[in-house]
Amino acid sequence: MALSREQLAQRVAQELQDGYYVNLGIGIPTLVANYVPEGMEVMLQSENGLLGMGAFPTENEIDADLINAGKQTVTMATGASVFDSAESFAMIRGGHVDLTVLGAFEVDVNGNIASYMIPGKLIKGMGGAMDLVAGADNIIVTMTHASKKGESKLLANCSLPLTGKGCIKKVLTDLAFIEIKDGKFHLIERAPGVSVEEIIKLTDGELVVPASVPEMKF
Amino acid sequence: MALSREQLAQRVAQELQDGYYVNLGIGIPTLVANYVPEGMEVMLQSENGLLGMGAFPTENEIDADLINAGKQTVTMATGASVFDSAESFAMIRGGHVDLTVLGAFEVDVNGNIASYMIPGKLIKGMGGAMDLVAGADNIIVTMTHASKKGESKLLANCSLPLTGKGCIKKVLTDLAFIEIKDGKFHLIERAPGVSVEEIIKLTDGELVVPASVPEMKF
Amino acid sequence: MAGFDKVVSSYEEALAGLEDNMTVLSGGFGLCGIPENLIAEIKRKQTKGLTVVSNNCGVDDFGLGILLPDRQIKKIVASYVGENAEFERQMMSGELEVELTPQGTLAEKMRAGGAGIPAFYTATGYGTPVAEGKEERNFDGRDYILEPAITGDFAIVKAWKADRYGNLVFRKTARNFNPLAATAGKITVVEVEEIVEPGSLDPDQIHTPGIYVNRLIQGTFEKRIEQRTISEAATSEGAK
Amino acid sequence: MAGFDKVVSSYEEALAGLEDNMTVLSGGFGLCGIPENLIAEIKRKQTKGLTVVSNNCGVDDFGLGILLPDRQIKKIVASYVGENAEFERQMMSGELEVELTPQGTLAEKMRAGGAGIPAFYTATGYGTPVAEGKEERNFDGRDYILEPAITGDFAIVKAWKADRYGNLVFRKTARNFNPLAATAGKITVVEVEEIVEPGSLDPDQIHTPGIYVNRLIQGTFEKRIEQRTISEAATSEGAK
Repeated sequence: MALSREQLAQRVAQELQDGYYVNLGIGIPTLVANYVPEGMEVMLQSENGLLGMGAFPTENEIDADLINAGKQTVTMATGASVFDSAESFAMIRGGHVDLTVLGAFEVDVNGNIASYMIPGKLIKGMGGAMDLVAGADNIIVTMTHASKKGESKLLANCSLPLTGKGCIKKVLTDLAFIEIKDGKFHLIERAPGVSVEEIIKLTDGELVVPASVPEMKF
Repeated sequence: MALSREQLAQRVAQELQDGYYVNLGIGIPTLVANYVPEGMEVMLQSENGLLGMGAFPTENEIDADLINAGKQTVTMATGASVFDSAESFAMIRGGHVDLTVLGAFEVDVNGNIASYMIPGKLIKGMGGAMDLVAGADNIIVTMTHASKKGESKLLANCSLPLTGKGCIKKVLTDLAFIEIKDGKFHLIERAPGVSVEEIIKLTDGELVVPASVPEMKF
Repeated sequence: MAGFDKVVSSYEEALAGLEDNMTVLSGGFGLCGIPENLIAEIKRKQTKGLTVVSNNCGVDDFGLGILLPDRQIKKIVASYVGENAEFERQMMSGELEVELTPQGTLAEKMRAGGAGIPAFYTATGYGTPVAEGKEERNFDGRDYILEPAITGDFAIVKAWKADRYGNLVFRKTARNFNPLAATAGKITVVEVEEIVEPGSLDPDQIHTPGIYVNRLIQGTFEKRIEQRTISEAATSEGAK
Repeated sequence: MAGFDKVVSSYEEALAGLEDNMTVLSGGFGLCGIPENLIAEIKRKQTKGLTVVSNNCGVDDFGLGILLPDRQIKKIVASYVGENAEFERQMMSGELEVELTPQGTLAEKMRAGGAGIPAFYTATGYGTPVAEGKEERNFDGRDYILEPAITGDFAIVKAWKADRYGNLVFRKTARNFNPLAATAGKITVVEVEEIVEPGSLDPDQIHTPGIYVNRLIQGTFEKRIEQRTISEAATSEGAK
């Protein structure tokens, strides 16, 4: 069965390591914070200028001067620091963030990602996404494997305007965990109960399938 | 008579305006701080990272963590701020300092300045001088008009390696106040008791001399 | 103290000299840390044809969004513009020119503008629509694009505290683009919640030195919250 | 707290992995704010063939100067090197390679290195020996040169206070190049006067966020003064 939003977040959380500085995009990536393994600590970077983002505030704690990159009111964790936007992106562009998790519309076999614009329909802007994909070595893209109409989002070539070129190596969809290398998708894990055939059917770009594909464990 | 070091500083101080942020180089420029006109305030920038340099400290105030660009112990004036070296030179390079005063070995009619190296003899480095001359619109160079051997330091072409190209418009020597424009020196004022003839004799680069050259007033 | 006293007595005086077709850099991220009263003054003045550089363009009735109905903005340079119906209408109809710029590149362009750096290379945007018309260059096996600096005729900035000399301290994530805009305006105008006497702020803890600030005014702020998000723990605690 | 606790227990551990022929970035201006114990540890280790990037190279018997007698430094990138007899001897004899770099360019190169900017343009040094071999380019009628970023295998940094997570606060002009070096080292090692618990430092007042810091150690410091300059008023007061 396809992973739920919570399961996607849970599976991403398995990639965390103790002491990681992590930037989580809006949507599913944000949920990853709820599944940090016991005894492990990670520090969340919010690109509007906060390292050490805490939980949402109580009514009494709400502070208009303290928001995250999704413009939600937040709090600060112990040991947090605040800085301006140039410093925040120096951190991101300079490769200091250990893991970046963000959503996408499409990803292709060359590691290209499209996530910010659907011409004629949605032109809200890239925000920090282009900096995040260009700056990070370790990125996980989370998205549904295919559209509601059954059109694959894992393509031979992205059809939408790119957010970044050749920068994605890991994609977690509701059906599979996939790595990108040598111009091909590589199937690493499948969602529990999802068949390899179904994944192949819904993957447009060339997909390398090993003899045995383990199910994800939660 | 040729100006003393103190008179040079005094004459430079006449160029100050209330509210000026000023960077003073090592040597004679440093003395300018002693002649800020009554009722006027200027704030001194020290390129190692201090805006609002104060007087030298008393024995009790000495602090190894508080020095100026000449590595002398200093204090902070009221309203001072401290910053890192990148910020300090962002300020300088970005043209935010109102007046820069520094010494030189040679200046020429094209506004070139040589101040940091005598090949084979003196190779201490340029420190912040190249940034200062490139970043400031308003620079006054202070130096003796000629060497002890009587060789002019105001040349058609600098002979020493340059600190900056085409960036000097005002030179105050012990004999004259000179402006540089259109590839020529222009004699603006002469030191009290110094004849125009003497200045002409000791100026190698082309010098424009108006009909009447006023004496400096102190 | 006259020479360094940057305090002006009215918003009119704060934005004196702002004219049609000028470029204005604005601090703020979403509605957080925006110079809300300076924006309101621009509306009052009815200055037109502005090029505005700001990460976002406010919402329909707050922040830079209030300059849209009277068509005061000709062009906006921003990274994210998705919270505003009138904005979308003007953009789609071509009445408003929009230059989408990655957030980090936008911040760095302002910093470069203030720091006398005319252009820098970044990998951000390489191979994307952002790279169109820009020089591409490879350093050590990686591809980058050349991004020019941004400066403005005016910068409008919101800080928390300032001394009369214009030394600024920002509060929490209301800092964002404000210190960068402050460096890159020919005339930098700052509004703050509190003005203190010079010497009251720790010199080691000043975020923006007064050298960047031309005019300073104390205001009162609505500080509207865009996404009021409360923790579940809090809600259950609240229900106790 | 283990994951973010950067504290190590010895200087040996602090510089573990530093090997011959590596590049080391050092904070400090003159003898102010230099990582004096980390430098002493490099001398003790006898690491050789180093490329050192630092505004200055200390004096004969203090700071980076102590690495000269045993020829531990192969090359130095600095803006001013005039306080050191052994330095001058090695430079003149060609034993030591010296790359003189303008102070502001040096600071910006380190910042760029930490910020993922491979190169930037600056007017500083145009038309001077610094421009030799560098690309020249005109923007808006002014000439600039292209300067590449600097990064190091190690950065050695002196801060005033830190929390265990490596959030740093600097004191007065001992800040100088330290925050810049901190961003540009593959491994950044920081020595401080005091280590406090996370949460003790105001998040708005941290100069260097802990993300840049790999190892942290508390030391004691001589803090030698290069130019002990006393005010005349003080001298006369002292004579009272």
